[in-house]
Amino acid sequence: MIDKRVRSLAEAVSGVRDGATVLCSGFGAVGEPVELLNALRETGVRDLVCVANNAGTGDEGLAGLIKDGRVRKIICSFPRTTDPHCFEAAYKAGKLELEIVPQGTLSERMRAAAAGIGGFFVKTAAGTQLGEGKETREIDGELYVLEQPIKGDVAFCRADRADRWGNLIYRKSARNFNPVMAMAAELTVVQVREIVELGSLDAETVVTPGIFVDRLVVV
Amino acid sequence: MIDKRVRSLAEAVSGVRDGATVLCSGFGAVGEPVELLNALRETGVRDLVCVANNAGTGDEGLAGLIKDGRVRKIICSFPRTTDPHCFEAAYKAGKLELEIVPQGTLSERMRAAAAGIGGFFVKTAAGTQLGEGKETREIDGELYVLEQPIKGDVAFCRADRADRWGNLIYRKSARNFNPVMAMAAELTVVQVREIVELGSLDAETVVTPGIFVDRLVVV
Amino acid sequence: MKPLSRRQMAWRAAQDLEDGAYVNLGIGLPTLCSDFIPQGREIVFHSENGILGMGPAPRPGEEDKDLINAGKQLVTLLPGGVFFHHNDAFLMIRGGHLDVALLGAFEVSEKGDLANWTTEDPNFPPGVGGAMDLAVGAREVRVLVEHVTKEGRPRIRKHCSYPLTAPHCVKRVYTNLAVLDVTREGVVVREMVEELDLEGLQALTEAELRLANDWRRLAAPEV
Amino acid sequence: MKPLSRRQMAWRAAQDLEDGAYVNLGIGLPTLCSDFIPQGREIVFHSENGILGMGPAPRPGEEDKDLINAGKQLVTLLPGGVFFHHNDAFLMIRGGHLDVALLGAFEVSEKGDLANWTTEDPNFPPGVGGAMDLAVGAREVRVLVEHVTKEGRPRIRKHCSYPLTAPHCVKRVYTNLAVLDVTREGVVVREMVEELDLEGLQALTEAELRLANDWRRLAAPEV
Repeated sequence: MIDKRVRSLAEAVSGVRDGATVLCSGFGAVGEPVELLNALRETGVRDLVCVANNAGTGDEGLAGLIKDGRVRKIICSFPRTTDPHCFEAAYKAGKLELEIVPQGTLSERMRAAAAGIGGFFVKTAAGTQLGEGKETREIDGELYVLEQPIKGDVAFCRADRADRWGNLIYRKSARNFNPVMAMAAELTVVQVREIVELGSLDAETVVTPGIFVDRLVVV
Repeated sequence: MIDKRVRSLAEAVSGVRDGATVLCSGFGAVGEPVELLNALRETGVRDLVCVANNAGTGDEGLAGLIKDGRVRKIICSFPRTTDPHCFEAAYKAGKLELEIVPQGTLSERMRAAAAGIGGFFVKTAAGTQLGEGKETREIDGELYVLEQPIKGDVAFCRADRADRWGNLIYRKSARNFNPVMAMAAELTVVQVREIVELGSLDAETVVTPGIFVDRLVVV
Repeated sequence: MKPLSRRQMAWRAAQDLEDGAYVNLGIGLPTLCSDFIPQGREIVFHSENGILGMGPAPRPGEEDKDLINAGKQLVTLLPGGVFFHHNDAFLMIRGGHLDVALLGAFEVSEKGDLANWTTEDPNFPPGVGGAMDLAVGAREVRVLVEHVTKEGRPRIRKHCSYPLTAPHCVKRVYTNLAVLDVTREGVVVREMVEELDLEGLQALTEAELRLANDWRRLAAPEV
Repeated sequence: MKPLSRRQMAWRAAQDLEDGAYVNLGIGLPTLCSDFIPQGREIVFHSENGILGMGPAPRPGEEDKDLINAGKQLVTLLPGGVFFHHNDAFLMIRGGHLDVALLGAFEVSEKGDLANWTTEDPNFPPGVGGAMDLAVGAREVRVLVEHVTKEGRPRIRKHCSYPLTAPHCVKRVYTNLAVLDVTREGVVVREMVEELDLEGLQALTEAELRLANDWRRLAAPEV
């Protein structure tokens, strides 16, 4: 029987190694798996490379990991979201490496990892500082840069409802990076508001099919 | 006011030029916009390059276009589906050029066009006859081929329900190529079973947002 | 000479959004435009975080913390609006599906280069968000910005001095003094506020300006 | 010697599908496997046309023409099953999300090369479908095929004579005579039917065979 439910947050975040690449979903605080990231912090894991849109808000979740010095590097499109003081302190102290990636490229690079794509050409960042050092190519008279996939060792996501197979449904703009991150990691861990009976989610409206999900925990 | 409804099949298919690249959705007959393709046949348009998974079934839809000699070339993954006699006759008579593309590559090439991707590397077809002549690259010890986007001048699609903004919902496995083809053409024309009041489709469950749709016709 | 207020600038830019257009409004000043859509026009606003058909801020008591825009402000959804994931949101942007991206800027060059993501201030960590994607992906990129900085430095320049967001992307610039088009023949003044002449505007602009034959006065109602 | 029937071959392959596995069954013989999943195991069947959790053929009166598998046969959906579009279906395949693809074949080479898409018969137009995607994308590719052709020609060869679907992809082959693993050291016989010895099997196989130390008899119930 397929049952992806685990009993605790501690079990949900177990097995993440030091130095792991961690996909942290959310757009600011919306859709962020705060409780999972808080639980990850308690494991003592360190030297993490976190991939996220922002670099944490307030003192919890990703911000908490940064505050405790668990994050070696953050790959994001826009570090400063609402109340970014943990990020700012770590960055100014030179304790956090920052890699800025355009938001669409960030998302597409994770999708590439999810889809077995070894690299792809896009116009975004061509002819700019963020495109420097990347292979370029002129296609139909326009300049493109070659972008590489980003694969996570683990993805932490948040959904509204799930079933024991791991099928997920989100809520409004809290969907954001969750579906693409859920696809793009070796291990995908999801916190959900509610787990419903198998067969009670509408087959037409599931956004993330369970094939992408490894662990579910109700928060 | 945004209103993508047109009054007739003839209006829906108007403006397709000779030689156009036409994305024809469906997997066999399921999800095929048969009535739109029948109406296209009546316009007398010719020299079409059709992109589809199969090369038509029976005597209607894509098969009918082939039967009438309107299709110069077909780009597909598997030409012979149920009752492929129109394709077989045209192919054997040397009247139809055939390009075989792996099904996932076919889909991904259209998505690339939809997503502003100028090319992408995949393992599929590397080291095979279908990969010959394509640029190759070794990535992490594995051979990849570079694939190009396929953009349609027009896409013909089929959905179950729509609203006047062009938001679409499909039915079961009739979804298949419809969402990707709807995104990948200059002009997207969709036949639907029913058009409902704006706001009555659930915002969480629309599969194809109206931004990709230009014309709707009820069949 | 009376420069437009920020709300008047937003009003002016909003007048050019056509019925049925799919539009992304950049964070800050451009976001204000949604308040000034002429009656009878349906504009579908896109947000990078997965919304089409975004509506205005919620009324008190109707806020939903899961419904925010790219600037992380609470918003609403119009009838016909839909949600999707980030990857589809950027497919729309990068694949040329948006009619207009209306963005803020630090600088715009006479070739339409846009600089709006970093001033390279070492005390201010950089962040690009979706700016580069919007600049290369939207069918038409327009900029809404004050004509000069607080220090009086022209924003419309021969060359951008800040790092580029994208080269050759801006088609039109709305400022508090003028409406300008970036053309192959250089920057063309379409509209100027009352009591301003080309010489006066040129003095506040680094790029060389040409006056359109059919130029008009830039005026906006009190909004 | 008693070769397995086609249904027995499918039964044998089905025994190796583990509880919880995500599996794509190729058109034809592999499709039969879904009838023989051992009790108590939940296997999630994937179909290229956008289904996970595909169930058996519908009972009479319950057919839905919009619910077909990749072979275009009518099927059903199990509780927990979901629909998605073609692009996501192939993202799952190509991105390494499927545990097993169980495919038919014309030929398999001793290096695990697979040929299953064209015989280059000029009277028979080619078609590849999703075969190449499955061959490169699934975590494990297994083949289910009769040991020799109707004409008695071995299908397990030193080199494939037909155009490849993908090089170096097949891990295990189930035939009507044997279960074989493709390893770095060549093709290893894991199971053979009663009254067949390595010599007898080698005579029907072009690739050089080695017998596993722990080889067993291949047997299947009457199914």
